[in-house]
Amino acid sequence: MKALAKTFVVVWLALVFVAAAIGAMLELGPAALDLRAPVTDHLTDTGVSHPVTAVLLNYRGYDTLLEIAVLLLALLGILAAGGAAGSAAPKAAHPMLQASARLAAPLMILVAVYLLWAGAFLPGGAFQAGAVLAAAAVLLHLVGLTRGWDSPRLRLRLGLAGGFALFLAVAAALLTQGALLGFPPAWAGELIMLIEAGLTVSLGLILAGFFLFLSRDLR
Amino acid sequence: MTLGLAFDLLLACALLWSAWRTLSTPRLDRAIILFIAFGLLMTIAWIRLSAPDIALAEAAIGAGLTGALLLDAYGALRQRKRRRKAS
Amino acid sequence: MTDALDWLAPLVSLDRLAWLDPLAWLVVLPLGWATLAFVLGSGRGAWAALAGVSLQLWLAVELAGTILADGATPPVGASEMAAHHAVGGWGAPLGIDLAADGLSAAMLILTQMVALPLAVYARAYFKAGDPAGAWFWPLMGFLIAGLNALFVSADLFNLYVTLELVGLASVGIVAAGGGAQQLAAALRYLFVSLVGSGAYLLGVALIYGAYGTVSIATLTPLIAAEAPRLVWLAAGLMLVGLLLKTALFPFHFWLPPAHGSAPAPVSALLSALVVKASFYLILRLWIGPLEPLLPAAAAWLAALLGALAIFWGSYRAIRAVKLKRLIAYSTVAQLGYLFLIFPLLAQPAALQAGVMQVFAHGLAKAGMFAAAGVMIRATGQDTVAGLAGAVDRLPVTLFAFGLAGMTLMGLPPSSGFLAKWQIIEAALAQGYWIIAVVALAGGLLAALYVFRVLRQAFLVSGADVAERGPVPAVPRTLEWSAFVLAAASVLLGLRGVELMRLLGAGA
Amino acid sequence: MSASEWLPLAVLASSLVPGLVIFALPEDRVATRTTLNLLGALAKLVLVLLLLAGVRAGETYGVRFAVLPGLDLAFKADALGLLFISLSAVLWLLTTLYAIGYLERAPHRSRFFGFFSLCVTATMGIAMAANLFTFFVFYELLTLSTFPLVVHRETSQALRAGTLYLAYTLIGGTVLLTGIVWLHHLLGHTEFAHTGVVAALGSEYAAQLQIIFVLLIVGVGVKAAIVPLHGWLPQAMVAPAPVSALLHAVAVVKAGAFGIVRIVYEVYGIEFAQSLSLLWPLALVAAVTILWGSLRALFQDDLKRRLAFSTVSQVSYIALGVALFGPIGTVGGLVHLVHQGIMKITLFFCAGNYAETLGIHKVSEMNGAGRRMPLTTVAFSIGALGMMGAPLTAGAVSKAWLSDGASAAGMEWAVWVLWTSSLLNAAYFLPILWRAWLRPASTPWPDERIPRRAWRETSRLLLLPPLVTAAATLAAGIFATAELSPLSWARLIAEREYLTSPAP
Amino acid sequence: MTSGLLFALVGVALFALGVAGVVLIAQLPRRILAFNLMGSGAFLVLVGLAQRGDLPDPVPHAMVLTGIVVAVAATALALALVRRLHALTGRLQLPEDDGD
Repeated sequence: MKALAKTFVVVWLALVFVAAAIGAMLELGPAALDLRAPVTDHLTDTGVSHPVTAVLLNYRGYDTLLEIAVLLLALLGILAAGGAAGSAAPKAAHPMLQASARLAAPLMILVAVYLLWAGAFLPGGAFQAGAVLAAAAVLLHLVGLTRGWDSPRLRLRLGLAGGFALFLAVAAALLTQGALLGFPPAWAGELIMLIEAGLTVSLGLILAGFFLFLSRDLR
Repeated sequence: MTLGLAFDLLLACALLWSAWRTLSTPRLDRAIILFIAFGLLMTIAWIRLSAPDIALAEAAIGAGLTGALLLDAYGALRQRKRRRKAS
Repeated sequence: MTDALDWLAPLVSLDRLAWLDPLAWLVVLPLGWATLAFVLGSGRGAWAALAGVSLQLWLAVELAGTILADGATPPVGASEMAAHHAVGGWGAPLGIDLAADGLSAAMLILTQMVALPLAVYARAYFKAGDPAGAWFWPLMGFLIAGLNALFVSADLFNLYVTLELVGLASVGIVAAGGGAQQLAAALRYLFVSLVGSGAYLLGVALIYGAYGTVSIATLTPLIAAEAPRLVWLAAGLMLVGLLLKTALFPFHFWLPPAHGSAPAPVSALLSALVVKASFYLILRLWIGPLEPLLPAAAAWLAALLGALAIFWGSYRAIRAVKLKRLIAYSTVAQLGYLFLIFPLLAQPAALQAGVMQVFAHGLAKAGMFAAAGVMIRATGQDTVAGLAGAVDRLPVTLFAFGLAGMTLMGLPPSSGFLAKWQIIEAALAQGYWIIAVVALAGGLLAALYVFRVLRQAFLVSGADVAERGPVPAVPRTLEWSAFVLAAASVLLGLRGVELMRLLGAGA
Repeated sequence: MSASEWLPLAVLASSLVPGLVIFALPEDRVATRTTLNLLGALAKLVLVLLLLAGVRAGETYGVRFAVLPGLDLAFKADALGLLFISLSAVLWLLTTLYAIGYLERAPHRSRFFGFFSLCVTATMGIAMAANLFTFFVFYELLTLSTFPLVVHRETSQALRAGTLYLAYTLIGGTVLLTGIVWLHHLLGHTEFAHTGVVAALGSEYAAQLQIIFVLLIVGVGVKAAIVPLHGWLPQAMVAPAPVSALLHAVAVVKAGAFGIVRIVYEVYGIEFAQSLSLLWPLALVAAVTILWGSLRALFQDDLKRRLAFSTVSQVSYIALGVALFGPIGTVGGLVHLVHQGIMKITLFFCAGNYAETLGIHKVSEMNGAGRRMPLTTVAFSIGALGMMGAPLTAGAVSKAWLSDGASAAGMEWAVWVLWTSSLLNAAYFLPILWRAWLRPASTPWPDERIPRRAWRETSRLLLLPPLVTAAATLAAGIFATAELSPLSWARLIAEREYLTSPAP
Repeated sequence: MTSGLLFALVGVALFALGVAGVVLIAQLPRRILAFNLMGSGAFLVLVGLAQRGDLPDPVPHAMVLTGIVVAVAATALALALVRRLHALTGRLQLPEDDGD
């Protein structure tokens, strides 16, 4: 009875909210400000030619910095939540599958590199590239070619945190020159590429870690 | 009404339907599959909104990675349940 | 008293070092040591944390000095902020701005001030190999970074990211090494946190749709000039989302399990700082960009919920069986006070009262949870009843608990008393005596649960003590860091002038 | 910082610092603790003497710190404050000596003496507060620092008493705070000033001021144990004897009474209070308390309980004196603040001696105690006779001034109240004296712990303090007109601070 | 009506659906799904409402990219916690909090 009443109230509130929001959206006039023009105007100073990448890594690069911290943090949370130590022994898949995974993995890495490079002027970038890298790692794990991860060793920790550390280091170095993440136009392209390269590796590892650190609770 | 908008309307309905089914379907594995489908529909929506970056990210991360995570978790849960029953 | 801050002068002169902009470093520094602690590995990084937090404390004080030294400090709530940093050098609305006024500086000081003794405490608390402490230092680092970033951000979307940073760090730190109960609490907390920040994000999305910017400084005049209906909805979403995260009654349900089941240093961090962060944001929006939208009824609703929180939280604390649950429910009640100020915000005294209460509760609750951690470790029991006779074995800790309790009860000469005094006087000045009555009643209710614990600690039943055998040794550091926090909450009650000046009073 | 600023602070520090150090001392450092205690008490006495000399010579002492903009922690040492301070400083020294003897071998002495010192510090703060805000700060500190003393024995009975004590005082504190903040809101400050500060507000505030007066008096009335707010006091006698002595004679009850004096004279001003017709209700309440306390004392068999009800009655003499509109009543009330202190502390010291030496807790067990413990019983008798108002004792002086004051104010009924109370006092004290001196000891003592050694009926430290205070009771009565007697000082206060016409 | 506005409207509905799901559904993995729906709704509103005029705006695009990454981080953490809880209790629901 109580559950029913709760359902009723929640659904009713949701409907009222949707109706109100839709009504209010339909009568909304044009926005007071438009950032499209300034984004394009300063694009040459950002070091990249793709506007979204410019916003992501230059104009609002600070958001991205904190966002990587969130990602790293989620991984930390997973590690901290713990579980039995020791990783599951890999379950070897069919040799055919293993062979095709062996083939696919380098290809995927290639795709990742392309996505990273393309991000400067086309859709794509570190996140997408990192996701592909992670997919490669997970694939190898699924067919039994790599073990699940246990407590991360120093090298792995460096890999996981390296991209973020590099990003932060660049940000701090630029802060001593005037502004946090204040890329000098002459160096912006190179610096952003450096950051993105670091991020790609770390993001790949972090995203893969979301799977591989969890495999330990399978036993 | 242009053809594009008609497609958008259709897409909108599909989005809402798949979202609704994700939450209302009784089986968890179906729900996860429906959620992945929802993610793919979102990818199309992002393309329709001229946001190829987001579309890529949605496909790779929103639908792909999240979906894989969910399936992985589902598999693990089922495996443990089975083992628990066996023992 | 104008020269009372002269000791800050040498610090202020460092402002000439342009690269040392405390605003940005207060975020970069904790991110840095958090990462370092992670790379160093499981259970390590305490020294990095201690060094980092000490530096941050210095930076925060320096920032406050800069703001105070700036003769024409705009009052808190004005769209012009005393200290700026344009990230990326772009400036709002294209880029993200960091900005701080007296309110932000006060919150920053509180955060580092609470974090430093708690870091000392946690170093002694987590023994080597304790799974709960394995990743404590990087998690704490990210948590502090998130809090600092939140306090200096002047961009609504960036604030969303900081909210998530704080939220996920808190959940991770609650779940750390935990059993089923702790995990359940962490999950409950996670969902609340996600729904809260989700509602906030939708509000931001609507605002961006309506105005095309998320910079607070740019938005404030735009909203004052014209606010379509959608913006009202956005304001509602953002505030409700943040209230959820602040655990205002009736959204408090998640707080007692989360704060009550985590390890003591974690509970202390969460109760003292994390809930305050979303409160700060509510206040910042309330007296800032959303001010023209909010009717008096909204303020009274907030105050009503605050009053209910005081009564309900105190009632549950009085009845709680477990010690940490009692303290967690006390947090629910103490948060209620913060919302009593909203109908009074027409006068600056109300804001001052609110910030004083934030300080009072922050310091006292951190001290109290820290003290509770010592008691639980020493007695091996987590119930209030298990404390019988604790006064003979843990006098320092019990004294700390008593001092913190004094602040929570609002007894002089504590900062809690000053907060209560200010709330009552602001209420009387505006003729809202009902708020004064609630604040006074809340103090008495707090006395009930605080003395419930103290009374139990004084109770000796000789047989019991003999049965329990020898007392496990508790590191002195634990006892004394709890004491330092509690004592700070009392000492602030002897000198609140600087804090008030920072908020623009009596300048 | 000039002498006029640091002297009041030094008076506070002379008990605060030893207190804090003692907390940190291990239990077995008896010598260090005793030295610290006595050094602190002696230092305080010297400082108080300096202050007394200064104030007599017309110096003013004061210091203030801003706590919030517009809110100061302010101290002043004026004649009225010094009356209370001197009493407390002298009795603190004696009580410390007594407590050292009383608690020999008892556990938790560091804690006890730590809070004991804090308690005295709070009392000093109350005496020197220069505004209601400061007064309140120390008033609540007093509550907190006495709680651990009341529950010191850690028995469930002690905890019950402690809880009751807290319930009364914290609620009282809340009421008091309400009044103070309200007043602060109206006035913008809460400073104490001779002849009052609220008269400046004008007549349209009369109703509010009357309500505030009630709030303030109820707030301090809890500690002063005014009927019906006295319920905690008889329960609190479960505390160790030195604590009871301190509670009844120096700290808690007296702080309440002192608060009434400050509020009536220095916040409202006696004339303004009279014009708001606030004094006669106060007098009435005081009269009821005097009679009710005495009546209840009659029927208590427990010795300390009987003394506690006697305190309820006696402390309201002070309130009555204040409420008697006129200089003579003022002098009577003020002098009784001191006289009641020395007399009542004598009685509690003696009660402690009976309990500690022979295990006597009840009046009915006192048969023949006078022969076993003659010196103690002599001291007790002097204290009791003083309470009755017998000639040559301090009590006689107070009562004479009070009843003269009542007649002068045209309140003849108050004279009757005083006489009735004296009769009741006699009715509950004389049977004790009769039993102790004249009845033979029929049975062995309930629990004889300290054997007799030659002339010493009990341990030296237990015997000395009551003898000194008993002597003081006589001295204050016999040499009432001497230059440095409490009476002269009370007249100085009345003369210098309140009255436009010189005191008679 | 433009596609931007249309998808913004859909976004609001998805958000409401998601929130209702998180509040009403007890099974934890499904709650996580609901949270993701909620997030997607908010992202659609952010992008859609900003391009009511059908011109793409890169600023909300970048914001949504950030948001998606944050959402996947939260999802991963939530799933890890759910898996741990299941390993310890064998349940996929939060135990009733006894309030003490």
